[in-house]
Amino acid sequence: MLRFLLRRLLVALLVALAVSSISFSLAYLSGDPAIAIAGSGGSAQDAELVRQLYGFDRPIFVQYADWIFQALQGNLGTSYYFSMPVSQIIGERIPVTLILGTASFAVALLVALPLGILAALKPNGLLDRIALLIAVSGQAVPSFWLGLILIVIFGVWLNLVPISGADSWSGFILPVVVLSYYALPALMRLMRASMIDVLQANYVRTARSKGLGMPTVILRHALRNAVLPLVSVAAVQLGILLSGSIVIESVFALNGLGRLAWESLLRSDLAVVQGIILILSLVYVMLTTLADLINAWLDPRIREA
Amino acid sequence: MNLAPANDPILEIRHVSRTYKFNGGLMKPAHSVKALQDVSISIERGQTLGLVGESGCGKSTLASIMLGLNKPDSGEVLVDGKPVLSLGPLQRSQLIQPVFQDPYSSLNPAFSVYDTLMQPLRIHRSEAQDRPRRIMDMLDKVGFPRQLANARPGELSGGQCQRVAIARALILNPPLLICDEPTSALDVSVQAQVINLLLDLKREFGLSMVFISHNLAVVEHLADKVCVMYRGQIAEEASREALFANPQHAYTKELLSATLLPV
Amino acid sequence: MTTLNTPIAAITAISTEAAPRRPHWIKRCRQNSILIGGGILLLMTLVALCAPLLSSYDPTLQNLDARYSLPFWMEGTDPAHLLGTDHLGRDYLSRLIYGARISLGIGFSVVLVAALIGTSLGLLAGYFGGKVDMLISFLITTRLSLPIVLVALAAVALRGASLTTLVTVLGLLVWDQFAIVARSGTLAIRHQEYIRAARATGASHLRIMLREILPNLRSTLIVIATLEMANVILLESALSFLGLGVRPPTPSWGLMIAEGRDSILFDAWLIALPGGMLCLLVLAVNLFGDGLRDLTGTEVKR
Amino acid sequence: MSKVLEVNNLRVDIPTEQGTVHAVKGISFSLNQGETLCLVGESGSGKSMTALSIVGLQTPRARVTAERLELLGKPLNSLSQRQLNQLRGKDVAIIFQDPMTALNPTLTIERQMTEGVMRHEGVRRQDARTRAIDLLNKVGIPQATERLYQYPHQFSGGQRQRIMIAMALMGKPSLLIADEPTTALDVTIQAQILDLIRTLATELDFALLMITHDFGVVAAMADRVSVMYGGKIVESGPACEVLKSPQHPYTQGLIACIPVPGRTTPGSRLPVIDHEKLAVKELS
Repeated sequence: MLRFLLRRLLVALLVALAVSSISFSLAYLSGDPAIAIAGSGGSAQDAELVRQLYGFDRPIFVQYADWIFQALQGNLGTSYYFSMPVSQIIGERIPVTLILGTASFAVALLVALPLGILAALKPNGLLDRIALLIAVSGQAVPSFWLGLILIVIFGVWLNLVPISGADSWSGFILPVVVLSYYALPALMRLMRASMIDVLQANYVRTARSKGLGMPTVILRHALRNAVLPLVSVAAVQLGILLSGSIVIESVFALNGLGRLAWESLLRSDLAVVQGIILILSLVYVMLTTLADLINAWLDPRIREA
Repeated sequence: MNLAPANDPILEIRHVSRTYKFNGGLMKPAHSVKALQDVSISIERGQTLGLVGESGCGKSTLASIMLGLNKPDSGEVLVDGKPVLSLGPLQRSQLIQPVFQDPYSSLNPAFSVYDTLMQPLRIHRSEAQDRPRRIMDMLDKVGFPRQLANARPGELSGGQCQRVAIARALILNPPLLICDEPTSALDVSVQAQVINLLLDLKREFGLSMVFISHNLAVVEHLADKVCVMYRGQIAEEASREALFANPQHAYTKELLSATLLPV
Repeated sequence: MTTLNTPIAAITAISTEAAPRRPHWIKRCRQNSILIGGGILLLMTLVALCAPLLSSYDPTLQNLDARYSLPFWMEGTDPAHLLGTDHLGRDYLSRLIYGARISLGIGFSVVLVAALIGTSLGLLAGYFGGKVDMLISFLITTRLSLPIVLVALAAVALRGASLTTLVTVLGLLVWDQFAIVARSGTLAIRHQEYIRAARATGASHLRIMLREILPNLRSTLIVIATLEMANVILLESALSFLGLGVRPPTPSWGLMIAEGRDSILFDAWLIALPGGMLCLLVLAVNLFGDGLRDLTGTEVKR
Repeated sequence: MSKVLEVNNLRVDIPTEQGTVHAVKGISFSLNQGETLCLVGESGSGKSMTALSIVGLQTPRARVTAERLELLGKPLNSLSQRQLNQLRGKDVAIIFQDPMTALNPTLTIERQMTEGVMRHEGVRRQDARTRAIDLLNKVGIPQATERLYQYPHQFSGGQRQRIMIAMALMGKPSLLIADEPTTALDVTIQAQILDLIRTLATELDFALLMITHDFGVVAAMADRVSVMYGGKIVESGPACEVLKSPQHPYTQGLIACIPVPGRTTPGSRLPVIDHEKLAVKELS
């Protein structure tokens, strides 16, 4: 188990390193980050000034090493727009994204798991059909558009919830509904498919041959095995919810990380964008690592792999 | 039974050893498994060698090495007097061909029977006009109905699949066939048909054969010479009569006594 | 033993492990989902291809005198503009028709790029295993760790928005599913006996990957392609909605929703129409893919 | 000797899209205490379907009908699911072909062995454990006390089949059904496992219904044998008699086509069953 843990952490570290280099090199996509920051209206002197101020004149590896070294100490550079440390700005915005992402994830899981299991127990039954309908429509509707439509219906016409901002908890209702509806189909379909697979497994037949009742067979023998493939997908989904809320945050005018990233991009505030991408990627890496650990806990075969 | 001159080996395995090393990637302790230890066998032209052993005894590794698909750590394999590793894949495949155990997984489900037999001819750039005739002739020889030539493996029975697999192996006219448990996955009534087919083909083409099996009774029926493998080594090598009449090695005796017969 | 077909099965007519239960209407449903999905998809493709013939207006032509003309089902409409005009007086029907071009065009080309990258990587990883697999799996993990919307946004913003940039960036970001599926499919096939038999007949590695393995992955990859296409269409619309995808005045449905957003309180139809088209297209692609998956019995878990 | 199992005119029909498959076409047999009956046949003969339908584990869509299907005098086909569950794992137990997949990979052996009796007999966990350790010792798993808490993947294939046997015997069943229990195993392991089952059957005096395709297994295990072909029993009788002088042409063909050292001449063609001729005979 310890060896598994160490190996998994080493991989996570390598991925984190790769991800950080990608987010760092994003700044060079435009060719010269200095010109990007100085803006298209800026003169050559402006660009030169920016170059010196931000150290863009140093060799790229030195810049990267410096950036990583600083990042390890919690310093992600300075936003040129806010003239504040990036980490501080991100710190202020993180709670909204975190609440939104985790709440949507929880709602999605709470609906998807029972629905997927019940649908699997009677494939092609009525419940399965309903579940499929929910899944198919959830995959087709663009979440930003659904957000706007819900704002019109519940915020404007019915006037039930605030249409923007997160001043109170009720401001989170619509965004959470939209985001969880977005995450629901993948989780539910996987739960269903996996459960159907497991119910056909030989060991489920063995369990039934022992005279156990169906609830015991499903809860003790089937569920644990059926959840295995779901764990890693759920981790990826949570990651998507945390980073994908960028569209939803802008629709509902929530001051989260996604909206900050978007605005910073429009302002060419590169340090902030790099910082956010790095943070979100690291969260991703952490989540997938966590998923592997949960799987190892659930499945003894993985522990010794 | 055959007219080929004696003592002219078609296949010689000389002191072959193979160890699998698992360095297991990051942070996993390396360990190794000795799959084969100093194995030497020779097969005369026209002879059938029975290779007997249980799962994990190294017989499949040996089959791969004979086919040149796996390299031994030491020792060498000579086919028709030439080291198998010195031959190019095309030359090698004209000398030695395999027939595998699982009739379904040994045929590509994406190909029809006809296409399956076409692949070796394409790879070997045989005369294009001759190909359809060669394929149909071969189907006749293995007793596969021509009208099913366009069927896919999923539509065939296990016995039919195994006939196609044998046809594919023989279409390049190799003198040597490696049969890796070709009847183990079949029903006994189908097993009898495949055994009969192999016997017929052996006579007709003067084939030499390595017949790998865990079933001693089948080996007794087909083989001229038998090697019993145990934990990567040759436990006993003897003519068929000698082995069944007077087994020497303890493992051979155990295997013989464990074999269940319908009497 | 039990899975083999023997002469006895011929007597029993059908083996005991015959096809799973599917009531008749379910089967019809599946065929229907392919027909409906494929039908809508075909129709939209035709509309997109024949856009100049179908619309009487240039979708980017502004007419500030004819702003916010209402669609036909409302009162006080302009018969010249069946679906009304937007805030710049551009004909909405024409914009919707040309928008189909953008969605389908980007969806198709991105999936093509992604399928090429992902399938090649997956085949290599699955076939050679070992160090190659470790490296490619690492690439896949890294790609999965990147927040895709954000990276796409940043890349498009910094490279400057153009259709080529958009297709390249998205293609480089969504190959992961192809790679994962091709890799696991190849892994499952690699040790099949027919691969060893092909090696024994002298086939090269490249030939085995392309001729022996790829045909067996085909139906799975096609299903993935449809599902990914739906994904990409949604992604493009989201990027355009945020103003960092397709550049105005090019008509993209996502962009049209963004532009209609300012008048959301009064003219909700301005966002309802392009959104509805998006839903319809994505639904059609998904239905088509789902039907295909059920029909070919492909296992794709998502 | 008391009658353990009585099967009369058992039919299994499976509706499919192409019409109904008659997997088992009205077969009858009975089994006494301490007796071993082998159902032998090739794939598709309906032998496994017979075994599964006795304990109600057939595929959900299959329809099972029988004039009589009685275990210890209790009619199995008219019991509620709840009543059937009380019989399964207690009066009747079953072991399957593939020991690698028949055990739940995520639960310990202890958990899987004890859950049945704890439910059926309300035994305390501690007592169930003692019984499990006893049985593991009996089936030849060394260091049973420690190994009880291991997971299936930590055992070899032969050991897993031994565990399956021990698990089946936890409820002291009157009938043990073994569905090709040694087909997936090596020859020497097969001999050991068959030996074990035979010893246990004598010691614990349960009736054994053995499903197999292998006449070698029949010769080693059976008191009586029933040969199945195309969903019917074509021949029944004491094992030694059927093996020595089979009456039905199918049985004759099936026994003759097996190479046997000393009986068949090496290198000679083996007699082959003419399925078409038989099929005509069977269908008419």
